Amino acid sequence: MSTELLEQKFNEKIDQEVRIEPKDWMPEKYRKTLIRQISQHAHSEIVGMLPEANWITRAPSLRRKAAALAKVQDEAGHGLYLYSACETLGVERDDLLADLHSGKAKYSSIFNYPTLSWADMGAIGWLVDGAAIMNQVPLCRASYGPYARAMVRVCKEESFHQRQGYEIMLTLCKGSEAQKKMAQDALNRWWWPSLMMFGPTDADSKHTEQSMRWGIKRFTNDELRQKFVDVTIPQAEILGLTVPDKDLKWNEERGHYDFGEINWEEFFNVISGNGPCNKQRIDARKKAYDDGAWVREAANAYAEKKAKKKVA
Amino acid sequence: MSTELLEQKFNEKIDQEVRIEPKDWMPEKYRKTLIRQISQHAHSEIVGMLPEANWITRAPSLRRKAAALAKVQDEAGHGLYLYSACETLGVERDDLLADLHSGKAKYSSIFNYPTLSWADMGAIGWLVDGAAIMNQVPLCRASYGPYARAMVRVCKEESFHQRQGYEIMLTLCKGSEAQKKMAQDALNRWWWPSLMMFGPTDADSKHTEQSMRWGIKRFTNDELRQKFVDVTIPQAEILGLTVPDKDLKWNEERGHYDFGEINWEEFFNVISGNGPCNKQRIDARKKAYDDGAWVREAANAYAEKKAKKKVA
Amino acid sequence: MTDQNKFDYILQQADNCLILGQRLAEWCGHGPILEQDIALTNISLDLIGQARLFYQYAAEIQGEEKTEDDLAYLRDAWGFKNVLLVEQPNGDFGFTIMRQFLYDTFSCYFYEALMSSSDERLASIAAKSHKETLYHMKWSADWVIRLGDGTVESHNRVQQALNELWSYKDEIVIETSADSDALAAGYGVSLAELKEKRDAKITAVLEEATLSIPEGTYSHKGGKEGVHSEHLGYILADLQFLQRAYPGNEW
Amino acid sequence: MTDQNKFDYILQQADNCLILGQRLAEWCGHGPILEQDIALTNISLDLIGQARLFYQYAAEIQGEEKTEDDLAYLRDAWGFKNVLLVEQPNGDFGFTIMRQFLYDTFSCYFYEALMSSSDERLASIAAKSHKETLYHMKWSADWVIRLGDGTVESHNRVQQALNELWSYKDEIVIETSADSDALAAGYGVSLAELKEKRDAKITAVLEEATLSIPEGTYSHKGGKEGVHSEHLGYILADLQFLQRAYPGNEW
Repeated sequence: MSTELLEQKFNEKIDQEVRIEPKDWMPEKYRKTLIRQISQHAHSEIVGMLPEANWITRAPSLRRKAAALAKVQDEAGHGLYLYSACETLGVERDDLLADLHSGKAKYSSIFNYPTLSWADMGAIGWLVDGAAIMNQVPLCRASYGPYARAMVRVCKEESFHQRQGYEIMLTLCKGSEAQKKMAQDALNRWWWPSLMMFGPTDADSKHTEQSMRWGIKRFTNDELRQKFVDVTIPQAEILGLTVPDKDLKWNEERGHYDFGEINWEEFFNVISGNGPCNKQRIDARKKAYDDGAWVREAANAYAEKKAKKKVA
Repeated sequence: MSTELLEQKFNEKIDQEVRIEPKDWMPEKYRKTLIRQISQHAHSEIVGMLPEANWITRAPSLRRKAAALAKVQDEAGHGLYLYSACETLGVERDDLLADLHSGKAKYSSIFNYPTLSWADMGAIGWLVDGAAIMNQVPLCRASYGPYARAMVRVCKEESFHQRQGYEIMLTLCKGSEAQKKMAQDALNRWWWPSLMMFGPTDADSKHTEQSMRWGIKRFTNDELRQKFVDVTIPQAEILGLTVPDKDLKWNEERGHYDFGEINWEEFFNVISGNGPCNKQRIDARKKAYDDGAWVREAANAYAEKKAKKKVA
Repeated sequence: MTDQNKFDYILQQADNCLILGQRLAEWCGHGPILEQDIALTNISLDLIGQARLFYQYAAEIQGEEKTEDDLAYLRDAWGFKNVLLVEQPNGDFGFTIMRQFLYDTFSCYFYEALMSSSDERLASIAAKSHKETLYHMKWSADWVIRLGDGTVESHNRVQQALNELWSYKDEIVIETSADSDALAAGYGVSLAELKEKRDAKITAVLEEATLSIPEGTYSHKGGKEGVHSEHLGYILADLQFLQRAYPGNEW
Repeated sequence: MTDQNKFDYILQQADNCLILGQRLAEWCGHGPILEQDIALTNISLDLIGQARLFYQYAAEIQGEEKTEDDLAYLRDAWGFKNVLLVEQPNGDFGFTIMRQFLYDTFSCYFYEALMSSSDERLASIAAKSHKETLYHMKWSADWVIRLGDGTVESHNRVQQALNELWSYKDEIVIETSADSDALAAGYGVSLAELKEKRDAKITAVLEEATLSIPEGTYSHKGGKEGVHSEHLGYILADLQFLQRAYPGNEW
């Protein structure tokens, strides 16, 4: 079949919402875009382990410690599914990691912010996982099969994390003055970075149109961001916390909350490497990888020895 | 002059309590014994920094933190004087350190015990420095000049440390129940190791006789140990603490305290490397030395460059 | 307190679980392979879970209306009864594996025996924990073998870890008075019997791993009596900080 | 509180001194050369001393019968106003030296200017501290030069440290409202003037050290407003542990 015919059949499948599977023909740009998007998501999961892992040893109760361990373990699991989904597109995990370590591949900028108090464990679950779910739920219907199936599992666990995070916030907000202050401080620091998680405004978003055409993006950045704000503000009210945005107010006419201008300078600064923790995060990942080289070599060497013995 | 004549003159000086100085003739065994004794003492000072440095970052008040820093700094200073005294006998500091790191040279076994609470900072000052002073004051009259002079400075500072340690204990013992418990726990752990600091019983002490003859030891181990017990028991009584020795009692007849049998098995175990922290201490010293290699090389390289420029 | 000895006996194992779980949690996000990062976190999670069951029971025995968290977060270092083995720093992956193996070969047989405890609550905690520990021991033993019989570097590293940890392996099977009283009272485990099984397992695995068994017989001890290494204070400074800084709060 | 702004202004510098002093104290017993171990401890001691003078004065201004220790030991991380520079981990000796140099070149000119403060107490603390800081700056500058112009390895290490720390050097000279109010009120220091002198000194020393001046102009900030790095929490967990665990005791 000619490339044009293949492309036509591919587009028909997309239009009919038939899943593309690994062995199906796909345009090179589709494949590359998927690799970029899925690997970026996978990297976000494993880099995202770090800010939360930072509070496991200091979790304030055994129940919370166990929940935090389970949560970070889930994130590692998500990383695994997503790297596997990526591998179905013909790349190796090690190559993807190399791109992460070199800075060629991105991960969600939110994880370049530090976790400074226990309340950040609540705020991350509530806001960051909340925003992630907004982004990810539509991807359960993504056109690429392995990606969509991975996202179904991811989303199920993420919404559990989100509820858990909100419950941490609720406990703090019902607690002592210091705990309330901790919760408010966390909201102050995580609110704007969470809004930034939806990416640049639609006007500045370079991949949106093509990705929507291909069914690997279902809503625009601004649509999702608005939805997140609309869902989250009432939750903040229940907590009795103040969202750090003086322009925030309900717009009766639009049926949505209006909110203030995002500091895009900060956004692009963090993306370009100047976030509070960019270097720390990548250094931690690189160190884990480099320090683990001898372990991976040993595992391979042992597996080879075993295989040889079986043959002999 | 024949060796016999030199030796005779040397012995006369010793008998007349005339100081031996670096350029004077001395018997090779005297020199070796001094190097062993002084370097062991120097090593004890720098290894002895570690258990106390362990509580500086956790000192419970700024005043105590400053005092702890000053104290450990003094110990480093003592190390310096003593290494310098040793160098007058024709050895290099680096060679002495190599012997420490290889395990060939010893240091005071007391520093192989861990510091487990803030009260240990008190107990070490009170008991360990107290015992050290008993050992060291007579050495201010040691026959070898540089050693005797170093010991004068050391002893002056050590008695300040001893008072400071006792004052920490006093504060704890006047404090809360938890503080008193901390103090008693520290005394329980440090009492017997402090008695061991005077070395084996006279019957088992192999170097005593010759060293006393040479004026580099002035009292026997058992004499010093008895003196330490006699001085320390009334101090423990003032603190209201119980010395962990059921056989301890005043002997009217002897005019001394009787005390229980030392656990010599533990003593020899710790000396032979099985103390709780032997490996940790030597590893810390080796790591500091190895990690510092590039710094020492850089300092030398820079000094050479500078010297060359001056010549040119 | 209805039974001081049982309380002490339970704390020994509870503290082992908590402190080792805490140490393993330090690996979270820093493992050498993503799958092994998950395994380390999983074992940590199991250990914290075991600790909770023991602390809950201990708190009931104590009868002062205290909780699992009071026992974990508000005791001083000298009140902790864990063995020195579990508070040793993680070191490299090989060191962590060897420490884990030397612990798992205890805990697995310990729970196996404790399942026959005359105390039903202990027997039931043991039954649940034993299943978990079987998996832990399989994992750590497999890795000891893989690293020991892997490359020259991995062999040397894990041999070095074994040499360093050898003098920490026996404290856990040396009887304290809590241990002997528990055995006599019927709710405890015979450490002598346990040690035999354990030693056989250790020897078998080390041999398969082509590792040399160190000759030393000296054993560090003190942890079970509350005399720890300098590491424990730092572990507790992090572990307990929030509870200490904001006492009496719900989290 | 008689003067909230002065209180905040003083805490900024007090916290710088405390946290850097604490970091340097971690070196104690682990320095690369015995003489430099002593120097690091000595600077730490000076910094703790400076922190105490500032905290004592701040506590008086606060007027709540609190002590220097209340301010150091009982504030939460978000109440600390030190710059991010001083809470960075020690790294190797070269990293510690470079961090120290970038701090000393601030503090030396800061105290020099603060000696003319309209507040006599601040002027007198500054006079005492300035003498100490002159020595610190000489020491750290000498070492920057020695390492920069030493061996290839030392040059690379200290260049690397410079690159990493470059974006942390300016927060300390960026005005907060406490800084500008203090300047306007006459007891503070002009950071703009200070920056000029400081930059000239930094440039001169780096040149002599044969180091390349990084090009980046981005500056991390947040510390002066209480938004810190993840390091501060761990620093405080150790620093404050005893006071938190046993509140209200004398030590």
